[in-house]
Amino acid sequence: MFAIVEESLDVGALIQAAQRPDCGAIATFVGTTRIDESEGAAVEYLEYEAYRPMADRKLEEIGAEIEGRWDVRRVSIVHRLGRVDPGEASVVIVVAAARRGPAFEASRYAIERIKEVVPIWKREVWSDGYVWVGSQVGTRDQVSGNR
Amino acid sequence: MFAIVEESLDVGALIQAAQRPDCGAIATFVGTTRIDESEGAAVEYLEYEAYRPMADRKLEEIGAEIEGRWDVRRVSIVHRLGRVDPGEASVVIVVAAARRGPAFEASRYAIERIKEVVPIWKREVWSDGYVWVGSQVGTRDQVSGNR
Amino acid sequence: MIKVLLFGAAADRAGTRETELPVEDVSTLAEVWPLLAERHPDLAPMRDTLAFAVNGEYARGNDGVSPGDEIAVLPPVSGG
Amino acid sequence: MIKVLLFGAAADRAGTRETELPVEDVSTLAEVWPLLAERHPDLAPMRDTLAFAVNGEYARGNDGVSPGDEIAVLPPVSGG
Repeated sequence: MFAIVEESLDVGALIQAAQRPDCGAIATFVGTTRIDESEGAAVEYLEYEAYRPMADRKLEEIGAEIEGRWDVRRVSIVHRLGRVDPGEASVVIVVAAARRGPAFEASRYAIERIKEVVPIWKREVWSDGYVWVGSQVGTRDQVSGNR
Repeated sequence: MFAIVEESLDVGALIQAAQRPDCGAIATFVGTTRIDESEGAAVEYLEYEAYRPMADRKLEEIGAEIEGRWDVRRVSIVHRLGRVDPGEASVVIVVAAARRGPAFEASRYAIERIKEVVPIWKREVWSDGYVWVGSQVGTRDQVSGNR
Repeated sequence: MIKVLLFGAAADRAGTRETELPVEDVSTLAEVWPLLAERHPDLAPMRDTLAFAVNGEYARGNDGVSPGDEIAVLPPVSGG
Repeated sequence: MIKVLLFGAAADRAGTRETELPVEDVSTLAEVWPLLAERHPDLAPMRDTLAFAVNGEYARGNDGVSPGDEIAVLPPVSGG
């Protein structure tokens, strides 16, 4: 299951849906908003946007890549858009496999590929401005695009 | 949190408890009962037993090893005992860290160490007998201890 | 016309999320950039960091562009 | 007396999960095995696969054993 959603992610339900009698292992990755701090300011929340439907299709392509490379039985990737508060999940990856090796490797691969090819962008909203992660464009004084 | 319990495991709650504003990544491993098949028979369920409190202490030691080796903020390992039916979880490992690399590595390490040092044993109950995994002792014809 | 969508930092710098280009001015993706940078000078410094998509798939400068195509201006992705 | 606990396949082969040994017969862990194997001959073929714990910690043959100790006979662990 591959989805991009606006609402909060139900990690437990996604894992439960991957519990299958032909699998012995489920590896999961959850990306969450972390409060970063620098120069006396702190991240208040993250805000994600996507180029859809390209982003949806790229998630499915990652799933197909994984199924071509590892013996896995179920791959789910769900990414959230919009505002994601500290501690909340922005992405959940669930891989179920007969054995643990492929499950671990595939879940790691999925997050690395998401960060390489899926057209989703995050903006860190700090107490003193915002910055587009990866582009260093924004309204914070520290941002290179503002210098 | 390190625990050995008799009841079914609530994976979602364990992950939720690991969502923290100082962490950006949660890597999780869930071990589940897989229906294996051979010689016309199939695994019906697994049954786990432990040497307690040594097993509890070994889980805590694994947690301490992980905290000594990686920058992680929270490690939870919960192992279930007794009968675990197909698709159900026997073990849940949750590692939250600021960054994903340590979370992935530590969760993998945890399950490998559990399988090395924690005094827990599982019996596969097949349609035609049982076998103690690792010892190959049991009542199935295929078991070496019976030949 | 050719529709151009802008995302993330690119939308931010351009001050818009969508614009249109007259089709007679462009036949390859490479010809899009000078027109965009002229209209939105604040985009110019981002050039080396940007990727592009044509109709929802990553594309390169010599890929063709036709009437009705949708071009997307993609800053470095940062999902996850 | 010294308490001996057996687990998993070892309990299965021995036909018991717990037994006791007279303390005067053992002063090191190595001396436990012959007594156990004599009482429970079906355990004997497992010898090379077994580990032992004394009072809840893995122990080796030359580790001492004293009255009141708890010895555990541990087949290859298979948790997870």
